Order: sequence, then C-alpha cells, then structure tokens
Amino acid sequence: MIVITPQAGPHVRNPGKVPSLMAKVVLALVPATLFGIYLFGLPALNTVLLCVVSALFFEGLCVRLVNKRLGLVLADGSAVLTGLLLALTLPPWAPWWIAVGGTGFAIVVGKQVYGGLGQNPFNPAMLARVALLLAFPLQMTTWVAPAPLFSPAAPDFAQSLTITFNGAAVPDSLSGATLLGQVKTDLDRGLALPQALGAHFSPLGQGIGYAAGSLGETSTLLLLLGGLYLLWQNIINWHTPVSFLATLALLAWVFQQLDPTSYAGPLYHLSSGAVMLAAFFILTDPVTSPATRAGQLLFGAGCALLVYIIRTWGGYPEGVAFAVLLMNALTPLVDHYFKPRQYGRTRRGKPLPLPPLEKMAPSRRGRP
Amino acid sequence: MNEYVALLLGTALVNNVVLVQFLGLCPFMGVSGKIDTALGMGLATTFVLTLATVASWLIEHYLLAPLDVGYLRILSFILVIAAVVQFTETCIRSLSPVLYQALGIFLPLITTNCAVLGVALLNSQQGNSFIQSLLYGVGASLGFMLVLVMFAGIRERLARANTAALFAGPPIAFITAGLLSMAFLGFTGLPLR
Amino acid sequence: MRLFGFRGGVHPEAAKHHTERRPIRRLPLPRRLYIPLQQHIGAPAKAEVAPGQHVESGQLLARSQGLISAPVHAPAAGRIVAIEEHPAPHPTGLPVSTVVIETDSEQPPATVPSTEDPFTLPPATIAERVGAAGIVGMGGATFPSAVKLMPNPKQPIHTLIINGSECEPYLTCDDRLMQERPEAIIDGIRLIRHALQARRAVLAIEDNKPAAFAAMAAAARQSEAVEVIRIPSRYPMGWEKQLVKTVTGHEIPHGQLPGGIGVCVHNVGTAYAIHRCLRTRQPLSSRIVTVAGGAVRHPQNLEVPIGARLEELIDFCGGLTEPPARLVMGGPMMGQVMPHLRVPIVKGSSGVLALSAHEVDDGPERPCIRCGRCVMACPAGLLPLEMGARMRHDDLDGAEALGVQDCIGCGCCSYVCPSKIPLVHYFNYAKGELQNRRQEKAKSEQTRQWAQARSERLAREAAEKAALRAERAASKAQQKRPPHPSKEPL
Amino acid sequence: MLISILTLTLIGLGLGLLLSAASRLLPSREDPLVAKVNALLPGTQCGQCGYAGCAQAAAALVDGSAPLNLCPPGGPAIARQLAQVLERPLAQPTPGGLAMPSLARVIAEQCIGCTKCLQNCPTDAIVGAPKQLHMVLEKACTGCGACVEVCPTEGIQLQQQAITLGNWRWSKPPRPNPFRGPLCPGEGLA
Repeated sequence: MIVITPQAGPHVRNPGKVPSLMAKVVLALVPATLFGIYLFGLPALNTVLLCVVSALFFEGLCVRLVNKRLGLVLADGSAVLTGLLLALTLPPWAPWWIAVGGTGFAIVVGKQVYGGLGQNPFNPAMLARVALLLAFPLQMTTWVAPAPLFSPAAPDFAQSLTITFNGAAVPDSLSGATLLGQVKTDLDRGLALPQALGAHFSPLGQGIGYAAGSLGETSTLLLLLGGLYLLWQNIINWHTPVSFLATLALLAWVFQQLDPTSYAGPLYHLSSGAVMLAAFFILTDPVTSPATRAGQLLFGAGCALLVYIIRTWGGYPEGVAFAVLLMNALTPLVDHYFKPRQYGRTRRGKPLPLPPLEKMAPSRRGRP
Repeated sequence: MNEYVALLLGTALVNNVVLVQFLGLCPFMGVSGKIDTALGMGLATTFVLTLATVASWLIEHYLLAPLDVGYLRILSFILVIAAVVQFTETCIRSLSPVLYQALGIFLPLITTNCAVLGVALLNSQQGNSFIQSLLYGVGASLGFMLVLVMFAGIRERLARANTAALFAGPPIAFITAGLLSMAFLGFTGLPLR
Repeated sequence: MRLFGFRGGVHPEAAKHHTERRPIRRLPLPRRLYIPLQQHIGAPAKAEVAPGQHVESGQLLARSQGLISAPVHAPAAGRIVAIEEHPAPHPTGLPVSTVVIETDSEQPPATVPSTEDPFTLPPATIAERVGAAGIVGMGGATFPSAVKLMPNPKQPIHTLIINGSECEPYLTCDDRLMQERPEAIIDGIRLIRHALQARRAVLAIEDNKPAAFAAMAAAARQSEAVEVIRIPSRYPMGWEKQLVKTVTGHEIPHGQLPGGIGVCVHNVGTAYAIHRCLRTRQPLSSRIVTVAGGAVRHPQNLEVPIGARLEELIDFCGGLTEPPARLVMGGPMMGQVMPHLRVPIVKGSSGVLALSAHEVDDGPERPCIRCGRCVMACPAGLLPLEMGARMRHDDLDGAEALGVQDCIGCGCCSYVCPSKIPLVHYFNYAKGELQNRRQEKAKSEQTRQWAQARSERLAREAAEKAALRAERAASKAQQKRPPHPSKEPL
Repeated sequence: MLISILTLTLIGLGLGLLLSAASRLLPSREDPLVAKVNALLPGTQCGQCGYAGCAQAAAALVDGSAPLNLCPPGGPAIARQLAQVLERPLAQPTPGGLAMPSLARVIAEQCIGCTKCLQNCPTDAIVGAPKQLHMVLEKACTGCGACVEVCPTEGIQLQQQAITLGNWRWSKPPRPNPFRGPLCPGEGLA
C-alpha cells in the first residue's frame, strides 16, 4: 500500500529551510535600509526598489534560459538579498543604470553563470560593486549630504524621478564627501590627522550615521542591531564578524599607538564605510565563506588585514569590497587546509595512540 | 631594508605577473586543475625563475655588457632558461618521481612560460642591481604561485559545481580569471613599485 | 562524576511525550510468527527444525554458525508451518529464509525461575549461556552479546557502561523498561560486571528521563555495584563512541574496539535480557517496542514476541488514522523505511513509527549553500558537504580520502541541512560502492590465483604426459633390442 | 658577427657541462615498468586519455587506475600490447549501476557431460566428470563466457546474479529535477 523508493537517513528534519534563512537576513537589513531611505530621501527609495526588482528580473531571465522552474528558484530569496545588499552599498542618488547594470552584473555574471545558488566563488554584491567602482568612478563617488525625508532640502517625488532617471546633477549645497574620502584627501595634502579629523569625526554622530555615505552603510548601530538579530536567530556564526571587527580594531589601535598623527583609531575604522555591513551580512555569506569555524576566524582576520592595508596605503578610500573578493578567492584553499579533527584520530589523521592502561583514571582528558 | 620588502610585495601583489601584467597565462590555465599539482608547478616555477633571473643577470653583466653584444640578450636568456628547466627536471625526476608524474608535460613547458623570460628581460631593461633583480624574480614567482594555487582551489571547486553545460570547463575558468584580476586591482595605488 | 563533551550533535524535538507515560502492555500472541534466521550481525543461523514439527516455547529453532552469530528460539509453543522466504524488515523488502510458526494457545509461556546462583558461575559459562540464549545488542546494532562478554586477558575491562541514553526521538522502550523493571536491570548489570570482572559499572541515562533515573537510582542504592549517572540529552549520545567519550573522556582510537581502551558498552535492554536468561533460563524471544508516529491512533509501548508482524502491532494500537508518509522501523534518525506492514519484528527493532506528512516535512532539495551547519553537527568530525559534493559527481576516491568510511550514519548532517540534501543516502551509496570495489579487487586477485593455478596444473599434466610418453618409448625401444650379451640374467 | 657566435657557443658549452654533471649526480629513480609502458605509448602527448602527457598515462596504467584501452590513437593494437606487458586480461567494461555481474549456470536438461566447458574455463570454475552433470562454482566464475562458446548443447548459459540481502547496495539518490522538462544528464541543480 505504500509505494516508496528506499529512502535512507533521518526521516525527520530540522524545520529551517533556505528561503526562511534568506528571509531572516533580509529582515535584519530592513532597519538600516529604512534609515538610509529616511536619510537620503526618495531617490534612495528608487535605487533600492530598482535593485531588488532588477535582481528578480535578471534571475528570472537566466532561469528561464536554462529552462528551470521559475517558482522554485525565485522562492529561495537569494536574488532579493543580493539586490538589497548591492543597493545598500551604492551612492544614494545613483542614476538608474548604475543600479540596474550593477544588479545585472551581480546576478548574471556573479551567480547564474556559475550555475545558480551555491556555486559562485565570489560574493555577487561585492563583485558588482567593484565592477561599478572600476567602470564608473565618477558616479560611484558622488556622495550626498543627508537631507532627511521631510526637510525642505529633500527632493519631492517628481524631483526624485528626474535625479534617478535622467541624472540631474547633485546640487552643490548637498554634495559632500564621505568621512573616509575627506580624511584621505586631507592626508594626501599633508594635513596632520587631528586637523583632518577634528572637523568631521564625532564617534556618536558616526555611530548613528547622520553623515554622507553609501545608502545603507551610514548607521553603524542599526547594522549592528541587524547583525545581533542574525546571531540570536543562529543564522550566522559569531566567528567571522568577531574576528573581522577585532582584527581591524587591533590593527588600527596598534598603528595609532605607533604614529597618532597619521593613523586613525579603531572607532574611526569600525564606524566608517562598509565595515559593519560587511561584518554581519557580506562576510557571513555562507556560499563564499569557509565552512569550518577555524576557517571563518582566518577569513575574518584576512579581510580585516586587507581592508586596513587598502584604506591606509591603498589607492581607494574604501577597501572592503576588494578585501572580500580577495578572501573569497582564498576560501577554497582555507577549506582545503582547515579541517576539523576526526573522532579517534589525531589532527594529522593518524589513529590516536592507545592510552596506557594503568593511567586510565577517567579524569584525564582524551585529547592528544 | 623596507625598500626591498616593498619591492618584493610590490611585484608579488601590486603588479602581479599573471593577473596584472598578464604573463605566464598558459600554465596558469593549464596546471590549475588540482591544488597539489598547482603547488608543485608553483614551486618548480619559483625554482626556475629565481635561478634564471640570477643566471641572466650574471650573463648580462659579465658577458653581454663587456662584449657589447646587448642584441644577443633574448637568445642567451632563452638558452639559460632552457638549461635551468632541464636541470630542474632532472632534480624533480630524481627527488620526487610522484611530482614528476603529476606535472607531466607542463614541467618542460616552463621554458615557454613568458613570465620567466619576461622577468629576466624586465630586470635587464630596468637595469636592476643584483639584489633587486633577485628580489624581483622571487617576488614575481611568489605572486605567480599564490595566484596559481588560489585559482586551482577555485577551479577544483568549480569542477564539482553544477555549471550549465554551456559554461562548464574552460569558459567558466576564463570568466573567473577575469574576475580574479579585477579583484587584484584593489592593490593599485599601494606605494610599492 | 566528571563528564566530558563530544563535538557536534543535534537537538531533535524529542516527541517522546506520546508514549512516555504509557505502561508496557503485552501484545496478545498472534496466530502466526515469522522468525527470520538472520536477525544479528554475522553469519545467519542454521535451521535445526523441520516443517510440521511441534516446538515448545523457548526451544532452539536454529543454531548459530561460528563465533559471530546467534541462535534463534521459538517465542511460543506451536507447530512449524514452513521454513521459506518471506520479506525481511529491510527498505527493499528482499526475502530472507524465515521459520513460520502457527502458535497453539493464547496464554503467554510460563517462566520457571531457576534456583542456581549465577554469581557462582565462572565468567566463561556466563558468556556461553548468554550466547546459547541468542542474546544480541538490543540497542539496534544487534551484535552478538556473548562475544562482548569474553574479555581478552591482555585488555582488562575497567569500566562497563550501560547505555540508557535512548537519544532517538519518539522511542521510549528503554525508558519504560527502566521505570517498570529496575531491579531486573540492576541484577543484569551486576551479572555482566561479574562476567567481565570490570572494576566499575556505570549506567548512563539522559537527563530528559527523570522518572527512569529515579527508579534506577533507587534500585541501584541497595547494591553498591552500579553507579547511575545523568548525562546531557543530545543526539547521538547513545552511539557507542560518543557515550564512551562522554563517560570516560577517552576517544576510541580509529580501528580499535571499545575493549582496546578497557571499556565495554551494553544496552539496557541487553542487561535485562541477560538477567532473564541467567535467572529464568529463558532465551531472548520477546522485546519492548514503541509504536508511535502521527499516523498511529493510540501510540504506546508493547512487549512483543519476536516474529510478530507490524500489521498486528498497528492493529493492536487502534490502526492508522491516515496512510503514513513513511513507515519506519527503529528511531526516526537512524531507523530504516519499511516497504509494507507484512514484515516481522526482529531482535533489533526498538520502534515502529508511522510518520505523517507534516512530521516528515521533506522540502524540495536545493543546491548546497556551504553553510557549514553539517560540519558543526557531525559528531565524527567529517566534512559532510564536501563528501556529498564529491559523491554527487561520483568522485569515490575523493570521498574516501575525506573519511566517508568513518561516517557512523547518525543522520545529524541531513537533519540540520537547510537545503534538505539526503547526505546520509549519498554516504550509504559511497560505502556500498567502496565495499563493491573491495570485493572486486579481492575477486580479481582470486581470479589471478585461480588462473595461475590452472596454468600450473596444465603444465604439470603436460610434463607428466611427456614423461610417461618418454618412458613408454624407452621401454618399447628396450623390448626391440635383445638384452646385452654380457649381462647374464641371474 | 664572430663575437656573437663565440658568445653563444660559450654559454651553450658552459650550460651543457653543468647539465651533464647534474644528470650524473642526480640519477633518475624511475620505475622501469613505467618507462617500458611509456615507450609503448605513441608519445604524442595528445592528452586524449585524460592524462597530461604519456608519462602520466603510463604511471596510471602501471598502478591500475587507468583502463587498458585508454589510448584512442593507439587503438586495439596498443591495448593488446599493454595487456601483454602488464599481464592483465583485456576485460570488457562491466556495466556500472545496479546491474549485477552475470555468472555461468548449467542447465541440467541440456548438459550431456562432454567436459568441453570444463577444459576451456580459465579459472577451473566448472566441476564434473565425463558423462556426469557438471556444476559451476559461483565463487570462482568470472562470467567471461568462454564455456558458453564451446558448449555443444547450450547446456550452460550466462545468467545475471540474483539480488539478495547480502549483495544489495544503496543506489545513488535520485538527482533533484529543478527543470520544467525531463532532467538532461549534464544539467545542474536549481
């Protein structure tokens, strides 16, 4: 009466599924997105919507080309997550073709070319951001000073459409530079750090995020809130974010002790740019980060080191995107060499030595 | 001292032989199937590149310059590189036949690796001192090995991915190499030569 | 007593509340019993009876063959209808030779307690009696227990661990056994300890069974022989390697038996069976089975004679409320799917689960997103995602290099996988292929020897024929020539 | 003009001496059998066998991980030579998957006891006396079919081995089909 092909293995399963994981990550991103939209007005909303919709469109296109079931693939929500993550890293008033082109590149070249979910070596959002930064440096570095939604300076609906769709120039009153860009140009001009920092940097202000910057990256506290939600929901491990933030803070603190006039402190680094967004949402992307805990610790530390190098000595003010791509490239090697110790074997794989019989008192630990 | 370290890191990362200067692409694509063979190839190329750089510097300064036959530079460098490769092959064949089997045809092919000749020629073109050209050689080969092994890791994983039939195999490898070199552009601007 | 942790493991929803408080009820003796001859690890038993013969309850039906084997006894008095092929309790339902008994009467067989004190018996006879009673590991592994009662002198057993953890969800057979017959179990443990001359006996019970712990602690207080401890409830605590690590802090080195580090593990059910065998001279002919699952009307624990079919158990529990999505024998994590209800209960079946669709909840399988949950959950410290990816592309050598042979099949990785990938199914496939490969290598080695032996035989025969021909030719030549004149015949 | 010729010959000479010294100091420890098999292979380094060059293919042949008929340019000739050098029977490829190996089985009615198959069996797997019913030892039979060819009365046939609890193995789990149409072999997951 029961027609079955023999199924093996557990017949009950943990309720967690891929779509629910992705939905929780998107939920964790919502506070930062809403704050970004409030901060930078309607054009920011346009960018977010454009990114998410075009992500779904491109994913649907690729899935249709390979003749796969549309419902099954789009339902796992990874396209929405990629679109939203990319939107949060773009300049708020970016023109429409930056948003759509970037998302297209992320979904098509970043993920679908490799065969869909789980096959891509690089994080699609970061890949698109690097591609856009290299291809359109001007559009990717026109920052906007915050113009809250209902304040007089904020563009109304019609103006927001013109800004997004036929690329009206940013009015001078609103144009401004991000803290990182400002400090780098001042340092290049030979100013000592305290002067460059004095005018712009207040830890609390930077924490709340009432400053120029990418759409969703400005409010560090809201992103931290989203990250803690993910940790509490057991969606991500603490190993990558903690090792990333700790290493970055340590590096910044060490160099600040060495030469306070030319190296900024840990708080400055942690609260600026895409560090907090990367720590909880980009570095912990399961597909492109190592699968073992030791590997994740190394992955976080490596990213922090590269971010610090590029920010301090590199050509670009913000190095998170490059650092993530380089460490993604190293992930297969990290997974190859960092394996857990097997039961009954030493770390090198040889069987454990037999414990001497007389010292078999239970209290002695079994580890070699 | 840090001038030398800057040179070493600069050649290895900033203007990486494979991903920025686009030299030595055929072994980069050919031997990056498995991590172990890639590692073997990387070590063999490091050995060859360092020896060849040293030998080509000596020949440049103590043979070609005094006799003023600079135009023989390419010919003699290729001769030296071929000899060094043959020497490496003899060593590997006797020291570890397993690696020799694994590398197979790609070991003699190091002679045709344009990174090896490229580095030697760049050294003589920039008129580096002995230490500089040695470090330049070591940096270039370390960069080559790092990128080769990294790419082998990715390709080993891509071999098990579910790529569509259109992209499976070399196409996806070339796309990934392009994206990898895009990521390496992050190092531009570092104040290293 | 100090406890130690082990890596990995999962916390499945226990779902034991359905049958935890239901006392054990005896299943009325079914009209027909189907007793397979292969109910244990090792060589199948050899039938000793003929069809048509009448057997008493507890009479030997089939003799064990060799050391790693176990005899089979008649669970009740009756007439042997036939010894033929019937579906085995296996996912494919392939036939196994089965003794079919038509039982005589309804009343359960009488048990006559023997007066002799088993503690005076030397350990060797205890092991021999346990073997003769057909007792095997009741936890599901069904390894003949007699072999584990014969310690080899070089490796004395210092700690005897009795496994009362029962970490599989839904199953409460050990739990109820401990609550209702603690004294018998304690007596069984003391007997095992006497047989093994172990310095210490520890009964480990998971902390999600307080009633069982209380009952066993009370029973253990009378005799100082057994130490009852509470261990954290986490699946797969009940697996031998994890239990030894938790209790003694030592890992069993790869390729060794627990005896190698002076530890021996027995299930609570086995201890009870050994007590019954030595105290009442009764062979292993019945066991406690939990019948549960969303599709069973009245889930409960039953004492069932070996050989009763699943149909009878389900009907006794009020039948099925809906066609089950999966019919499982054993626990939901490591149990095996049954093809239909016409398969018998064997010595190792600890539970019968008729799981409904929402309990199985098998979402569509998606590609692996490398989240590493399975790596964290694997108690054997392997990389399930990497082994699964290699096996999906038939890279058997790659999977073997990653240690697929050390996989204990506990199911933690498939349990936690958000993409619902049947990883355990891939590893079973891998182990099967590796076994095939070993057999083929052995066969080709054998073939080469046979071929060589044949060519040597042919060469030998040719040589003999040639020698014979030469000899015959020489003697023919001898006859044609007259004998040499100088040699006078004496 | 002369200078350049002299320089190059000088460099060549120096390096040549160095190399000959090196090859004498570091003798190559290579397995002679691999060298012999390598000599057999066409040596075109074409890579059609899936190995990077003939040396690698030779090593794989010697340690048994490669089939004898791996060299398309070499064709059956090379396969037979390799079988000779490596003393390995040219086994036909056994079908993968669930198909069980087939073994010879005597059909009692037709067997007249002529012992033809008995003499022809490469592993002496058939037992029986002249004029008596023969029997196949399943353990020894490799299913090569040599007996079936010589049997005059078709008294022996190759039959597939029955699947029992002992030799049943788990099959590969069914691939999930994310496609609207049937699953084509090369395609990937969702």
